[in-house]
Parts: sequence; structure tokens; C-alpha cells
Amino acid sequence: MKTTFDTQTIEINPSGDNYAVTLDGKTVSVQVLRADAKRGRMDLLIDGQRVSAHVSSDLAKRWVTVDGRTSMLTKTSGAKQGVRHDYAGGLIAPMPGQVRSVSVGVGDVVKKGQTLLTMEAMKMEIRIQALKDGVVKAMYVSQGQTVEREQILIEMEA
Amino acid sequence: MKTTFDTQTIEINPSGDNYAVTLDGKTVSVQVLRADAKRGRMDLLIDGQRVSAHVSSDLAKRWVTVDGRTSMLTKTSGAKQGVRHDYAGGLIAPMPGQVRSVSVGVGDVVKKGQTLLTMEAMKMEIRIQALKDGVVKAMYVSQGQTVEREQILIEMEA
Amino acid sequence: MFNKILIANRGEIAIRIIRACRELGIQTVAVYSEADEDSMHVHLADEAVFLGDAAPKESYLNADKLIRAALDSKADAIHPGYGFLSENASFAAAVESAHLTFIGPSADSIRAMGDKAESKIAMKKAGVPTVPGLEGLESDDDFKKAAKEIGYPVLVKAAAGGGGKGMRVVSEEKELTEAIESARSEALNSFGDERLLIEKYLANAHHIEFQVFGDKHGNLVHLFERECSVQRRHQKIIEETPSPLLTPEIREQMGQAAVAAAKAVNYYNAGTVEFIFDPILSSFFFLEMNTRLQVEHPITELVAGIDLVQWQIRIAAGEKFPFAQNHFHQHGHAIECRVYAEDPANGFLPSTGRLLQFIEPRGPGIRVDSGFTVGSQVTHFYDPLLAKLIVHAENREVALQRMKTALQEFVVHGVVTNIDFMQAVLRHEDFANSRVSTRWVESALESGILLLENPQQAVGFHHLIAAALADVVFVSGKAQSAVSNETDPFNPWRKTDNYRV
Amino acid sequence: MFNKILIANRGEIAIRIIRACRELGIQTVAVYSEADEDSMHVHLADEAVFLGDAAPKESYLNADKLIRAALDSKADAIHPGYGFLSENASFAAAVESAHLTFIGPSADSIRAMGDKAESKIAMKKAGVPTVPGLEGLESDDDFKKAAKEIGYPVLVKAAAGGGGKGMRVVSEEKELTEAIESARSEALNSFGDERLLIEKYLANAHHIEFQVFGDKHGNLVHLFERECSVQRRHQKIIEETPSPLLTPEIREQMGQAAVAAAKAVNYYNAGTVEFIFDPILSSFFFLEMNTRLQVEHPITELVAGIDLVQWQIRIAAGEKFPFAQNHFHQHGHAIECRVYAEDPANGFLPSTGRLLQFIEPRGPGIRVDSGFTVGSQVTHFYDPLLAKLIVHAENREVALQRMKTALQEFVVHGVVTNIDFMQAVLRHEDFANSRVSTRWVESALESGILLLENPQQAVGFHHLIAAALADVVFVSGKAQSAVSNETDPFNPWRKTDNYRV
Repeated sequence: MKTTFDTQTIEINPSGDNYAVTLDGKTVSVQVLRADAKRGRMDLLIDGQRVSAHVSSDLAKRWVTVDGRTSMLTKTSGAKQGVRHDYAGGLIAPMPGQVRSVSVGVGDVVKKGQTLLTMEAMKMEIRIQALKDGVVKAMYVSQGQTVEREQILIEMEA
Repeated sequence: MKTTFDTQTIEINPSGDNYAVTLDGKTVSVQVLRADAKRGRMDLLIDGQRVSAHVSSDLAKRWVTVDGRTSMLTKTSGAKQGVRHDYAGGLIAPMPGQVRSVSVGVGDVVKKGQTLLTMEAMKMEIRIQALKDGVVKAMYVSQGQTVEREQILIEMEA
Repeated sequence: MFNKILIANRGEIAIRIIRACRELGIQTVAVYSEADEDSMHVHLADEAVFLGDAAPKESYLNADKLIRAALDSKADAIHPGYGFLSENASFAAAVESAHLTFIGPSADSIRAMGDKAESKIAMKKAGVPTVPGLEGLESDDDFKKAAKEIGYPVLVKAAAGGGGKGMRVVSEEKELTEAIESARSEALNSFGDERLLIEKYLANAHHIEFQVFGDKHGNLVHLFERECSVQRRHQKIIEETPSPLLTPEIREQMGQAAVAAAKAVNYYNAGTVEFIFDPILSSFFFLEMNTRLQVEHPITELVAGIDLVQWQIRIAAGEKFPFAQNHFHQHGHAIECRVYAEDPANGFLPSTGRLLQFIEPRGPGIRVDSGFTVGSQVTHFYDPLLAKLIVHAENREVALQRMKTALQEFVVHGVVTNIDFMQAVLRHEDFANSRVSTRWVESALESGILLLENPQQAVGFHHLIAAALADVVFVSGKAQSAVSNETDPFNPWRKTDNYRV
Repeated sequence: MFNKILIANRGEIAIRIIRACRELGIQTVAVYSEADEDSMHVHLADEAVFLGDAAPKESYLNADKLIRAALDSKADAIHPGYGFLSENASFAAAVESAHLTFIGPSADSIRAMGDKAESKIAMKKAGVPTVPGLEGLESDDDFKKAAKEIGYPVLVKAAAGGGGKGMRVVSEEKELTEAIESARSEALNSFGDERLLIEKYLANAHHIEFQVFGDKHGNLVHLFERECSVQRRHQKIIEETPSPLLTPEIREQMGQAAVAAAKAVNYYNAGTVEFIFDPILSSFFFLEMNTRLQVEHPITELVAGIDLVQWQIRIAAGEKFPFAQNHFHQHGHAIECRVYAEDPANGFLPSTGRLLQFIEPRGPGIRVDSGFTVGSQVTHFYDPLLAKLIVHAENREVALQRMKTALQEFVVHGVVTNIDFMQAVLRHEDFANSRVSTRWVESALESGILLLENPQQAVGFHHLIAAALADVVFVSGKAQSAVSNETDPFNPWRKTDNYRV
């Protein structure tokens, strides 16, 4: 069985009482010492090393803690995904919150560094500023609106 | 709906958003402020008084904690039940554990206070002694056997 | 003593206050906004009053609603916690005029310390050392002149400010005008007051504050220092006491200055005098006074051996504080790490979501003050503080080791946290050697001396295996043995629940 | 320092030791019997070795298996915890002869103190006050003569004994023969040694013990007292420190006696010297020395400000104990309540079952050392200790209030516990006034001065309503709002689980 997290594909095959796990062309034997689905905890023996993991699942996301370090992985189809941070020409919300003020409208000419809108979340104010000189092509949000992290706020034309 | 715990019968009827609860001929209004089945917790408004309860269930038993006090109730059919502590002529296990030694057999004549068998549990030794002079009618356990609390160990004939 | 106290706050601090009330035999009234309907502080209080919308001004910042709730529930006092209205002099005055007791200092003390410019003047008068700077400037030219006099870098900051808001570091003159403008607008937005002051910016400074505590009968002591230099975005994330930088002599001097500062404004109840400390010159300057309970008060409680919240309540009720300065000694060492729902890799910006997992560490010398549990929603409306992890041990070395172990055991899934980041900070030799100034986090990240990943562990590999195997093991029957060992507190009802999933 | 330690114990104390090892950077090996396969101590250790059957002699009392497990797992030391083999001199010797370190005193010290008769002779020699009595008697007549000399009531107890086993109080001569017989048989069964000694029974006595701690280089200090007079069946249930009965002078005298007692047997590592204290005469007598870590060690840790388990390990590894007697002071007040799975209404006999609910109290100044969680099975094989609830506060009054609140919040369903009983004890004015002697529980129950129910609360009524409503509310859709707010860490897999329920 193959699973892809972000861009890494991992293959798992039962092998006796254990599993053969292949990643980056390397195969290791993994034994499940204990699995507690209710508490989301697994004790594994990976290549002879005892590893305790907490795993939670939320749709395609997997949260994993091993040795006090937590990672968030996203299950994907396996194809490389466009990372939304790179969204061409768009300005995205760096955090979830509320749009406090909008200073520009569609068609406005803006300068690099100009504040286009301000957001607020958890006692903090964040200014969304133009990354370069350009023209506002589209506004996806308005004052008072609640936005999610990485939601596209404004589209720009160079 | 009527429920009987041990010897007390309590009647619950929906009444608007609340419940009318009748016990000992007295009826009070109870509002469920919050119920969290997963954690076994309820916040109730009983006759205007806020009451937080933890309730667990194990077959017919209900464990209830209110105001730091815990009770164990047993759901019954409503008829008075013979309490097993009173089991006529029998000697019952006062705690769960293991039978360590048996000193008598069926037909033996025993004196009040004589040790008939010893039990062990959790580092403790308990002597089961005759409550009065009599004859051993039946032995239900043997050495090494594990017994439950209130299990009948020995039957006596006066 | 009071019969009933309304707690005008939420989250961990509301819970902290509920506990203190319970132990004192006082009834509690919680308040909550729409976003907090199912929060822990609501469930733990004896009563709870709904305030309104999630937006703070409709709920926790709404003085009228809070006072109305206190009167309606027949409370006789209000504890403001920290943040929200805790340093609002008008609120304190309004509470008192409604014949309720405000659990904190007098409105006059709050007002005197709330204005950074005026308080600085008062401190100079009281002989407390202050940072070189000027107050009461208006025109850009005045600021430019003052900045030149003081010498760059300078700091412009809101006179009414706090918590890093309306504060800008300016390293050269050409940045000054824009900094003034943005600080002013932030100050106006945040405090309704655009006045700024300017002062010397001390680049390598440490933030060391002193807890003070006084009663209404003129007794006032300090309860030693807290070293709070590990900061990001001008906000503390790790605090400890004692500060490894202070000699007994400097501690004594700073403690006396803190007491003088508080006495200058006739202070009573719990308060904190913040200093900037220059470790090279061993000199210290008054920064500001926080006229309320501090987030990091637990480390003082552990090392000074006193329950500050219980005493806040007792003092507010008029009791005498029975301890003189020489009653107190520092016992052992305490560290606090603030676990925030924030992403260090994303500029420490907040992260929201539902908590899928929330396992707090436990053990001797570990205290966790938190207001969250599995299933809690972390919203964008309020401060992203998830928990305060506090350790106490016989000395700094053991405390540090205890904190590292405890952070490793703290599991939070569903929101990104700074747990891994704080582990990296504590692992760094600069922390071990007390070389962390208030600018350290920023510069350590810039220069790359702070590595967010522990390179010794092949963690990525194990994480991937665990994630992939979870899908197989938890879904297949392989987890059955563990599952069948679990007991549900409600097994007879469980089945019914399942039909509704 | 050690690389890896095997912990020859189970439950809360095994977990306590694992935590200490973790903070010291030492790997841990747990051991377990068949009954403990899914216990917390097994999951928390780095490795776990299966020993065998649930019966202690097949597992935790099996010296050979334990030493073999330590050697196989390449551990370099064994920590015995308390109970089981912790005071077994042969085990300590066997551990050392296998080239492993025994984390505790020398086998010679254990042996010298293990025999009640011999140790009493040694204490007399060392000038430590002992209870009037005689050792080395054999015939009934000798005992009768001795008892008459000493004066009734007398105590006959196993020379090799401990923990109330093989101990009988005799109030008049006609009871003596039977008491000797039953004590002998219990002693033989429990310790393989039927020797008894006889001494004056002090009816109104308090049990006050002193923690001692020493290194292998001749340094030895005491860490003050623990008042452990609240007992049932000769076993402690509530302990506190400081003892409200001791003046600084008596404390000093007893501390010196404790140090003298320990030094008389060349003691090192952690140990406890137990005294009988007569509060009317302010006199004290050596009772016995426990040559191991004590169940109630946490209250000393809190008040003396030192991690005893970490220091046990460091001392065993050969480190010098760096603190002199005058380094230590008592900070605040600590109380421990032992939460047992036992039924006070059934003669404090053990209760077994699966834990349906297990909610530990939390908050500032509260520490819980436990080895159980929801779903854990409480079996009849081992000690019924579920948890140790420990509080620390600035003084006795605040600590007592904290403990009462914490006990109220401790919810255990599935087994009967002594939680309600301990609340009743703490509510009693005799406890508040420190009038609780070791016989108090027994006589208070007999005379009816201890009421197990708080008569002020109409609890029964509310309990019945809650129980009846739970069936309605949790089964019907009424609980949906709460349930739908819950998040499962594994919602996508949850559905699959359900099919298997």
C-alpha cells in the first residue's frame, strides 16, 4: 500500500507479523508493539529501535509527534501540489482572523510596500502590503469579514 | 419513566424543556444545562440549584459523584431484593482475592470464632471464621481458587 | 471575606482564579462570549453569565455588561485577571462605584502607571532609574531633535501602551517619520490615545521584572524578580526566577527600586515593576509597571512560596498582609514556557483550529495552567495562549532539564504550536549561559544560530512511518487488542451514541 | 552516571522513578507481570521486560528473574522502589554480586535494620530512645512475665516484620497466648521468620518519622519529619509535614536521633527513621527504620525542596551529597492522601474492578502520583493504592483547604475508594487540632465521632436524580449538542471502530 504525504511517498507491506516500510528506496522492518486507536498512540519497533508516536487525523492532515517533535503532514494524491504560498500575483492571509480595514479597490494603482488592508487576530494587527508596484485586479474580501489562513485576499496585476 | 435504584424508585417525566422528577412523593423540576455523554458529565439545575454530576454505568450499576461524594447505585426491578450480606447460614467473601488455605471439610463440627479458611488479596490476609457453633454443610471453594467479593464460600448448618 | 466573585476573564487565568476562590470557600461567576460557550472556565465556575458576541468589545471588554452581570448574580467583587479590562482605570472606578470591590489596585494607581509618559516622570521624582528619553513631544522635528540627542537606535512608543503595541525601534533618522506615523496609528487604534514618547533603545538588554505585593494598610513588599528576556514580537514566551544575572546586591537594589516605584503611586494588591537590565554595566532602568496579576505569576508563587491569587482576594477584602520583606526567600528555581497556538516558521503568527490531541505533561515539580482540552476550539478572537507549562526544581540546571523533558511530553495536535521552538531555545547554549537578551530570538533566527530542528534525530523518517502506519493499523483490526482493553465510562450508552455518529 | 536503570517495581512508584531517570537522561527498563501487561509504567519506560505470572513470587518478588532482566537489557543499576524486594538484604547483595548497582543502602544496613529485635539493641547502644520492651523471648511464660513487667497493654510484633504484619495489641493476659500464636503464624507466612518481640503499647501515640539521606562518603543529613498518624489497619493513609506537634527543640532532638540511628548502621541513600511520639510528655521512641524510599516521600520533597529519587540515583552512582544539614529549611506545608481502592464501610477491605472514570484533580500546589487511568484494571494481586494526592501550600491551613478541595474533585468510578472517608477525616476538628493519634480512626469509627456522610448536603437526593437522568439524557438525543462538540483524535477512523463495538 502506498501513501503520499506532501511530496514523499511511503510504501507499506505486511511481512509476517511486521510491516516492510519503504521510503526513498530504503526498506525497514517495523513491528507494531502496541496500538491504541482511541488515544491515537502507537509504540513501534523501527529497525530494532523503540519509537512511540502520537498520531491524529483531520481529513487529509496527519499530526504526528515522535520524541517530542510534532509534524503536520498532508496526504496527497502523490502528484506534486502547487503550494498556495506561491500563488502568483495574489496576496494571501498569513493567519486566520478578521479583515479590519480595506484601503484599496479594484483598479487602484499601488506601490510596493503600500498597505492594502489590515487584519486582526488574537490581539494582533497585521498589515497586508503590496509585494511590488502594480494594479489591484480583484478584491476577494471586505471589511469585517472573517478569513482563513492562506485564503486569497487580493489579486494583483503586475 | 420509572427507575429503581436499590430500594428507591424515582420517576422522570419530560415537562417542557425540563424534567419533572418525583421521589418520595416530592416532585422537583430539573433542567439539563449540559450533558457530555463521552465524559459522563451532566450539569443540572435541580430546583434552582446548580448541580454537577459525574455518572458512569456498568451493567446495572451506576456510579455517581456529586459535590465530591461518590455513590454506587444498583438498578433493580423495583421489588425489594434480598441483600446478599444476609445470606442465611452462609459465609461470604468480604473482598475479592484468592483462597489461601481451607481448614475444614463438609460435615466438620466447628466452634464460633474458629478459622475455616484464609483468603489473601493485595498483601492482606483475611481469616474467615465461624460466626457461631455449627456444622459445615457445603464448601464452595478450594485452595488456590480466585473468588469475587460476596461470593459464597461455605454454607453452615446451625 | 467575599461570598461570591465574578471573574471578568476567560481561559487559563479564569480557571486559576476559580481554583483560588474554591479553596477560599468563595462562590464564582464565570462570564463568556459566544465563542466560549463550551469552555472549561464556564464549566468549572459555580455560575456562568453569557455576555454576547465573540468580539471582545461585545463581551470581555464590555464594562457595562460585566458590572451588570456581577450585580445580577449578587457577586460582591470582580477579579479582572490580566489583559482585557485589568488595567483599565475607568473600569476599576466603575466597579467600585457600583458598590462592588475591584480585586486589584486603586483606579488612581492604575491611571498613574497606565500612562508611560506620566509614570516615567513620577518615577524620576521617586528616584527610580529610568531610560534616557523624552516625553510630551509632538512634531516630527521635536522627535528628530530628541532622537539625535539620545542617540540612535531609539524607541518610539505609545504613552498609553503596553504589550509591544504602538512600539517601534528606529535605527536611523530616515526611518523615524514612518515609525512615528505607524506607532501613532497603532496607538490610536489600540488605546484611543496617539501620544508617543521616545527613549534610548538598549539593544542587548534583558527584561527583568519585580513582583510587588501590598495591602490597603500601607504594607508593601517585593517578591523577587522574574527574568523574561526570551521574547518574540516584544512578547514573553519563557520566564524564569531567580535571574541568573543578578547578584544579591543588585537584586536588593532593584527590589528597593520596585518598592519605591509602587509606593510612589500608593500601590496595593499585586503588581509588577518592569526593568530593563544591562548585564554588562549591571545597570537597570524602570520600563513600566503592570498594575495587575501577570501571566507569569506562577514562577513567583513557586519560588516565593505564596499563593498570589488567594492573597489578591484577601487583600481586596481588606485583610492585612502579615509578611514583612525579610519573611521571603527564594527557594529553588522555576521556569515557565508559554505554549502558544502560533507558527514559529510563519513569523509566530497565530494558528487556529480544533484540538485533536492535547496531552499535558505531568510529574513532580510540573504545573500546567491551561484552559483547553481535546476538542476545544482555538479561535482567532482571543490571545493564542494554550497553556503555561511551569516547572520548579532545586536549582536552574535541574529545572531546565525538567522543562526540556516536560516540553517533549506535551502533545498538541490540531493547531501549530511553539513547543518545538521552545525546545530549540532551551537546548541552545546561549540559554544555558544566560546570554539571551530581548532581541535574541529575532537575531538568532536571522543569523541561523537557532536551529529549529534537532539534527541528531532522524525524526522526519519516523514521523512518516507513524503517519502511514496509523492509517493501516488504526483502521484494520490490528488495534483491536488495545481497543478492547479500553473501558468507556458509558459502555451501555456507547452503542446508542454510535448510531448517531 | 548510569546509562540504564531497571526498575524492579510497578504502579506509581515505577512511574515516579522513570520520570527521575528521564530528567537525568538515563534509559529505563520496566518489568511487568501478566496482570500489568497494559499498565502505565510499561508504556512509559524505554524498554519493558515480561517477568511472569501475576503472583508476586513469580514476578516482582523473583530476584533471579529481575537480575536476569537487568543483565539481558544491559542495565547497570536496579531501583527497587518500595515494597517487594526493596528491603531484602539478600536481593541487594545479589544485585551487587551480579556487578549491578543496587539503588539503596548496603545489604548490611538493610540487614541490621530489618530485624526489629536486633535493630532495637543497636539503637539502645547508639543512645537512641526505644520503647520499653524485650527481645529474644520464646516461651509463652517468658512473654507473660515480660508483659507483666512492662504493663498492659502490650504489643507483640514480628522481629522481621513491617507494615503492620505479624503485629498484635494485647490488652490483658488472657489474650496473650492467642495473639502470640496468630502473630507468629502471620510472621512466618509473611517473612519466613516467626521470632517476635514484645513492647509497651502506647495508646495515644503519634507516628512521626524522619527522612534521612546520606552518600557513600560519610555525609548524612535528615530532611525533617513526617507526621503519619492517620492510619487504618496499622497502615498510613494521610501524612503531613511539618508535624504541628513538634517544637523546634524537639524537632532538633529527633533529627539528631534519626541521624545517630542511621549512622549506627553506616547508612547511605534514602531512609526513614520512624518514631513513636507521645504528645503529652513530648517524648519519642525509636520504632523502626525503613531502609528504602517511602511511599510518602513527596511531602518531604515539597517542603525540603529536593528531588529525593534523583538524588537516590546520583548517590548510588557515587556522587557526593553536596548539602550540609544547615542547607535545609522547611518551606510551607505539605499533605499527602493515599487514595486506596478499598471500602471504609467494609472494614477498609480492598475493592477490585475496572476503572470506569478516573479524574485526577489539578491546579497550583497539587501533585498526583498515580499509575492508573480510565480503563485500568485494579486486581487483587497487588497493593490497592490508586494514587497519591499531594498538596503544598504556604501553611497548614491553606494546605488543608487545598486538600479538601482536591479530594472533592477526585472522581473514581468502578471501584470503591476511601476518598469520601478521607474528606470526613479532614473535616473533623480533631484533625484540624492535630489530635489524631495512630488509633484515632479505629476509635472514632467505633464511638461514632467520625461521620462518613456530610450531613449538611442532601447528596443522596441529587445522586439519585443524576443516576436516573443519565439513562434518559445520555441515551436520548438530549446529549447531542455536547457530543457533537467533541472531537475524536481519530474521527476518520472512528467510524470503522464503531462497527467493531
